[in-house]
Amino acid sequence: MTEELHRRYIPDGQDNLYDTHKCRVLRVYKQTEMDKVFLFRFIDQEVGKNWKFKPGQFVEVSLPGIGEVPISICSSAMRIGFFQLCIRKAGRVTTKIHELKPGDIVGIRGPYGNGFPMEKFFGRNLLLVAAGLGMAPLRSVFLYAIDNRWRFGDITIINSAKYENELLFARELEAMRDIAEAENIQIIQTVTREDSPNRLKGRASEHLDKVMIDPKNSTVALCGPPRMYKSMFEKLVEMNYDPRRIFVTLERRMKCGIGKCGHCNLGNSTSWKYACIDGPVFDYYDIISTPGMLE
Amino acid sequence: MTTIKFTQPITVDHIARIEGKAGIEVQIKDKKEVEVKVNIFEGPRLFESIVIGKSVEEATAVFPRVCSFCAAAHKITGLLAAENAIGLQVSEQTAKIRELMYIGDMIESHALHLFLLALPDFLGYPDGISMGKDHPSIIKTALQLKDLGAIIQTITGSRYIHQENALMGGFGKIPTKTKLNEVVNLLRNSKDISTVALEQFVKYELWEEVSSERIHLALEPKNNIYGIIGEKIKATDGTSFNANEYRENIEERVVPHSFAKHSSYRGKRFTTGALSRITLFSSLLNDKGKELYQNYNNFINPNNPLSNNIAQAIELSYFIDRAEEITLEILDNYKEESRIKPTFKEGTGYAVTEAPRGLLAYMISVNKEGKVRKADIITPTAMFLAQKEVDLKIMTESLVKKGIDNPSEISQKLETIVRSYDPCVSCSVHVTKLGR
Amino acid sequence: MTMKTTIIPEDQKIEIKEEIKRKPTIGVYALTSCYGCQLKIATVSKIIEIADSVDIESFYMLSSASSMHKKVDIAFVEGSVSTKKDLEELLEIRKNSKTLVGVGACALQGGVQSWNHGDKNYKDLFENVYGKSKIEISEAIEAKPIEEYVKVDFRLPGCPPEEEEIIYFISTFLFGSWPEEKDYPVCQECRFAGNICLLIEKNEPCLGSITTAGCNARCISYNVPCIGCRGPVPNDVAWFDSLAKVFVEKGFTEEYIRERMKIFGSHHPKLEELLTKVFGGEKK
Amino acid sequence: MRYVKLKKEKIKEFLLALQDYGELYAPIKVSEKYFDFRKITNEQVDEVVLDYNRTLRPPRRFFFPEKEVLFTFNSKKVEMYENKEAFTSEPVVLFGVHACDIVGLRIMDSRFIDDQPDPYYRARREKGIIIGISCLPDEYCFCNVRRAEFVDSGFDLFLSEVEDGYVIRVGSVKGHKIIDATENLYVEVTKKDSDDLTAFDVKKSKMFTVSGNWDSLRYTLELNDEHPVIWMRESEKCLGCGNCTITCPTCRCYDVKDYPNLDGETGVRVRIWDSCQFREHGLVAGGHNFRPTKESRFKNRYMCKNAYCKEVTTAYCVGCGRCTYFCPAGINYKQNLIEIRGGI
Ligand SMILES: Cc1cc2nc3c(=O)[nH]c(=O)nc-3n(C[C@H](O)[C@H](O)[C@H](O)COP(=O)(O)OP(=O)(O)OC[C@H]3O[C@@H](n4cnc5c(N)ncnc54)[C@H](O)[C@@H]3O)c2cc1C
Ligand code: SF4
Ligand code: SF4
Ligand code: SF4
Repeated sequence: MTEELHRRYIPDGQDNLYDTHKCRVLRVYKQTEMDKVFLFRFIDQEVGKNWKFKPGQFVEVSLPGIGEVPISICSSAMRIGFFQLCIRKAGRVTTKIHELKPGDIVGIRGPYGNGFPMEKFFGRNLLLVAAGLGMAPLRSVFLYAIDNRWRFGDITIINSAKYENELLFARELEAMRDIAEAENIQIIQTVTREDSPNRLKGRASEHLDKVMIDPKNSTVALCGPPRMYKSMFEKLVEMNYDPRRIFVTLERRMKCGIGKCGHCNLGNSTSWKYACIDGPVFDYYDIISTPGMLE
Repeated sequence: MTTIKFTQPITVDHIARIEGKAGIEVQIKDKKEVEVKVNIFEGPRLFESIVIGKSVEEATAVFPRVCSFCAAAHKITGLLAAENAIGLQVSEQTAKIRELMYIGDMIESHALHLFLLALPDFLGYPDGISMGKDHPSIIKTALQLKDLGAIIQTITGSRYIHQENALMGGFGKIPTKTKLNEVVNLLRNSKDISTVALEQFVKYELWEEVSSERIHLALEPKNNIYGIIGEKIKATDGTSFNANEYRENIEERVVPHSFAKHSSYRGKRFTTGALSRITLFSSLLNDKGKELYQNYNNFINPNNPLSNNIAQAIELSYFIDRAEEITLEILDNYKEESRIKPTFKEGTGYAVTEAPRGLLAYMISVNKEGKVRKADIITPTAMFLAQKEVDLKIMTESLVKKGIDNPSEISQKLETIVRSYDPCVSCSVHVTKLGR
Repeated sequence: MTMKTTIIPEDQKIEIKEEIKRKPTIGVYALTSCYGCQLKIATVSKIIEIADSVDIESFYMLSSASSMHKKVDIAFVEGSVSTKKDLEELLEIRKNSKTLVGVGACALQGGVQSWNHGDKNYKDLFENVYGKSKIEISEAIEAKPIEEYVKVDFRLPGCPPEEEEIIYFISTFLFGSWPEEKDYPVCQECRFAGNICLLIEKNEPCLGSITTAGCNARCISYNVPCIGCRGPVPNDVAWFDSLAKVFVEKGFTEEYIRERMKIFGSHHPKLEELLTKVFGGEKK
Repeated sequence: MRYVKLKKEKIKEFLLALQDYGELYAPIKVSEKYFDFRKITNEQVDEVVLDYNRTLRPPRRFFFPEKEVLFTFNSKKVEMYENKEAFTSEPVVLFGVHACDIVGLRIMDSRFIDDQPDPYYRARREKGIIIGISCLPDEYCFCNVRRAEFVDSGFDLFLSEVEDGYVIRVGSVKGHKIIDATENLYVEVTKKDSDDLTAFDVKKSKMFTVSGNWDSLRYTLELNDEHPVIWMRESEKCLGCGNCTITCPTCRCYDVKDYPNLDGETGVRVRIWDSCQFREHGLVAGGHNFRPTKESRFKNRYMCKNAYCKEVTTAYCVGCGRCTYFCPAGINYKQNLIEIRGGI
């Protein structure tokens, strides 16, 4: 994972930056009623071998005739040639993606975006807070941390959703519980809108006091709907987390993913950012200089 | 009164392949007394009422929406009436371009009606598309002729349905010379297919059972050239009247089974349309038109509504020639003109033209700010509706007499007759104020 | 000390069922209208291709094999509800269709027949034309957009709609997807076309800025100011108020502005509210 | 730099000669108030206007067309085929581009070429020929405060008006080649011409209604992000019609749409200019809109246009005045900026 990845938009062997690589769906897993996880492999093995990404980056998934959508990669960055996407059925393109079956082909370009600066996280505790679909990019971070366990301190992940059956990767996290304990990894899963015997109740921010890692020397990554960020941020700072070590990922409308189409712009005239190339991961300094980011 | 229905009343809920929504209802009493109703349940759109108080320029933009098949007819007739009301005289070139646009409508409407709506009856198909599967060359011709009409209307009127480019006083933008030349070429290339429809229809006999005496009304074309625009209406009974007297001569009444009114000419039912035009004015056709008229004279029986298909087919060929003539005239005297912006004053204007389906009459009265005070429209379908019902009755009676009692056979025949009129049901339900 | 990733229980794997592909069935129906939308659909240059790629179950203008009672995947409905019979038919069409597309100004905005909506009493209008005579065939009711009675899945605007869009709609359905709605105004296409702005330069009452794009600014290309036939821009971005202010500055009267905007916008829920913002309470 | 002089009477010949280098586009008068770059055929060279105020459509459209097919595709094979048109089309020779518009094109370059080139834009732009021309400002212009009233790169040739003709500055190898091939059209530049140029500049600078530079404007704007009056008052007038962004020489937003064919298999992927003044610009799945109100969309343009464009000038706005000139609602962008700044 080097910085060099960040600016390389055109994957090898491709001269039109809007062109895609064919990827085959290998498996489809149903996560919840609205979400499915897709496992992809590049059809061109050469491309697949050289294709690397950072946690927090996204790809553009293209279905010719329907459209193209940005989707975060949710699998481990350590597996070469394969990647997973967790996709919520939200509209025209995602509905069609949900109809895909193993063996079907899609077009993929990317990876795009800055991704999380994982090397800056090394040697520190890690707190991951996901709400709803936010779990998708954070899963990638989480898996990365597990794969490189020795590079991190204590790890806590908070996964939240409205309802129990909307919790993403809940079973997977559940299945890891034993190993996690042995590895000093804390898993908190909470639902906000219903009482569930297996889960905690309430928003992620309400369970921050249960987090066992020491705020000092910790890095935090947040991903969820924009409206959760502000209160979360304030609460974390209150709890002595270093604001400069809090990262958020943002969602905006995107058409190109590479800073051309202009839709994902945010901020105001002194801090004019494109979520696709300057983000989607933003840090403290971006947040304080770019109004509207936490809204 | 006992009604003996000989299996059930024959009803066609919704006659397909016509413009608008209508049905036929036939009651047969005592195996001979026949009552036929053409039920028009196309909802009323009240054009004459809704434009009251509105700016007349906007009203003329709305009038084509009476009917898509003859949108250009409504547009131009409305414009003429509105201009007459304020005494606005358009340039000769404007009048010519309008006539061209109108003829485009005529070509398109006739082509659609003949090939896609009427012909499937004769060839035994439910629709033009399935007919086209077996007769690809016919459908190709149909589309080519329809396109021809559509293109003429598009270059003159901006599109072939609801031509916004035609305005009071002229056009927003007149067609360029290049466009007009293209049209001339298209017209020339269409000549060899202009009689395909005619050749198809003359393969079939007219059903004599449906013949009966009738009065035809048609507009005497200006300059003695068979056409669309004129001032005087002639009838086959030898009478005639001026366009601005149409309200005294054509009367409308409401009937309970129809949102379209029934009209009469001086108390008598009458008909109008291509057959009427050709009956009254065949001598004003061009040479080729006259020749076709002579050659197929056997098929033109003024008293048989099915002849209307033949008359339309001859007209289709004629109007292609006529369109070329007019386009060349426009090109010869081509002037870059912009429209005359209307200045408003109080007045009432009349206009009657020959729409594809027959006489179309407009009266518009405006106040000094150019707001509509009163409007009145009589459409061809409303004019011939009463006659059509009679034809259907006669047909049914003679079929019954022959012992034919299969409802689907009867209704199939009746529908064919209805279609031969090329009725425009949407048009017909916008009708006039009562002669109160 | 690494761990293997991607732990996903097998039971979450999805079963795959092969779908049988068939052509979508479509129906084209009309309520009360000028039949222009149907005519437009019937005369698009690719009608033969369309007829090959879908099964046309009903198309009243074209086929005598049409019926309201057949089940279809996609129903295209033009026309406003103007009689009780229209309403019955509409409900029947809705019942028998999986997807219902409202087509044209009549179906979507009530059409020009709604010009007086909210101003004049329908009964008076009706009697003005038909007198007190009774028409038994069906009861006439004030023209309304179909959306007042049934759910409309997609809107194909225009008076009549544009060929390009008809093909786009059908093609997206053939791809198993659905069409995107345009919610930007005619002005966009007007600039694309390189037209001059009639509103700015000629002070013409152009409604382009509040009218749904899709016609490539057809009228303005002919120097004719837009009358708004594609209906107000959806999703509450038709700014009647801002445009009315511009018109007032150009010297148009309140009455004229309101009436022009109402030709195709009389049923717009925000029209009166926004105009009231400009002209104040009582409408003249 | 190399300088030659073109006498007024040779302009026509010069324009005719330019036709050898590609499709010639130049400003012509399209209505009482408007000019537009239109294709110039041999018969139309007389219609070319040399002293126009601003064109209706910005020059970027020749390199980044309003609507452009990016790919044709086959959905069954999931394959996309690059549209070759941009690579094979005739070069565009754009005559009569004002300095501000040349800066505008360079701003476009900074996003479409400098950082990961857009192949379509680059192909058109690299073969295109830009011929600039000097101009005098009207009350809508404020290119001076945007540092865009003068350019010394980004053109192949630049015509600066002198008393009896134009002094042509050569700005590229392509420019040299054009001059070499048409050598007989030119005369030597004299001292008088040089003096004329200075006089022209002096005259021009006096005609501007604003002065200094507005480099600090973006800070002022940021400080007035919550301005109590101006955003609401001005956005209330806005029609949301997008004229300001479409006519802008530096707007780059585009939407991508797939248009399938009736065969259920093939189709085209098209990009179309978008505008942040349209509702959908900030809309994401699930219905959340990051710019939900007209006010927020209105403000977005001011912020975007005044953001720092470090690669080229100091802001994305070049002060051409189009967004005011072509706003049907009569919203005065320049005046509003002055109001926010609290002074010129
Ligand atoms: C950086 C990033 C990462 C994302 N990661 C994921 C993920 O891991 N899983 C997931 O399910 N979703 C993710 N999304 C959201 C996903 O892109 C949208 O749900 C998707 O674009 C909706 O497209 P649609 O055609 O199905 O919906 P429609 O509502 O039909 O969308 C219409 C059009 O709007 C555009 N659009 C709509 N919403 C968005 C959006 N949020 N962002 C960009 N374009 C949009 C699309 O391009 C589409 O063509 C991510 C978005 C971003 C920006
Ligand atoms: S002419 Fe009409 S559609 Fe065109 S920009 Fe002006 S207001 Fe908009
Ligand atoms: S041109 Fe004017 S009215 Fe239109 S969007 Fe821009 S600021 Fe608003
Ligand atoms: S965000 Fe708006 S102002 Fe900026 S480039 Fe895009 S359309 Fe233009």
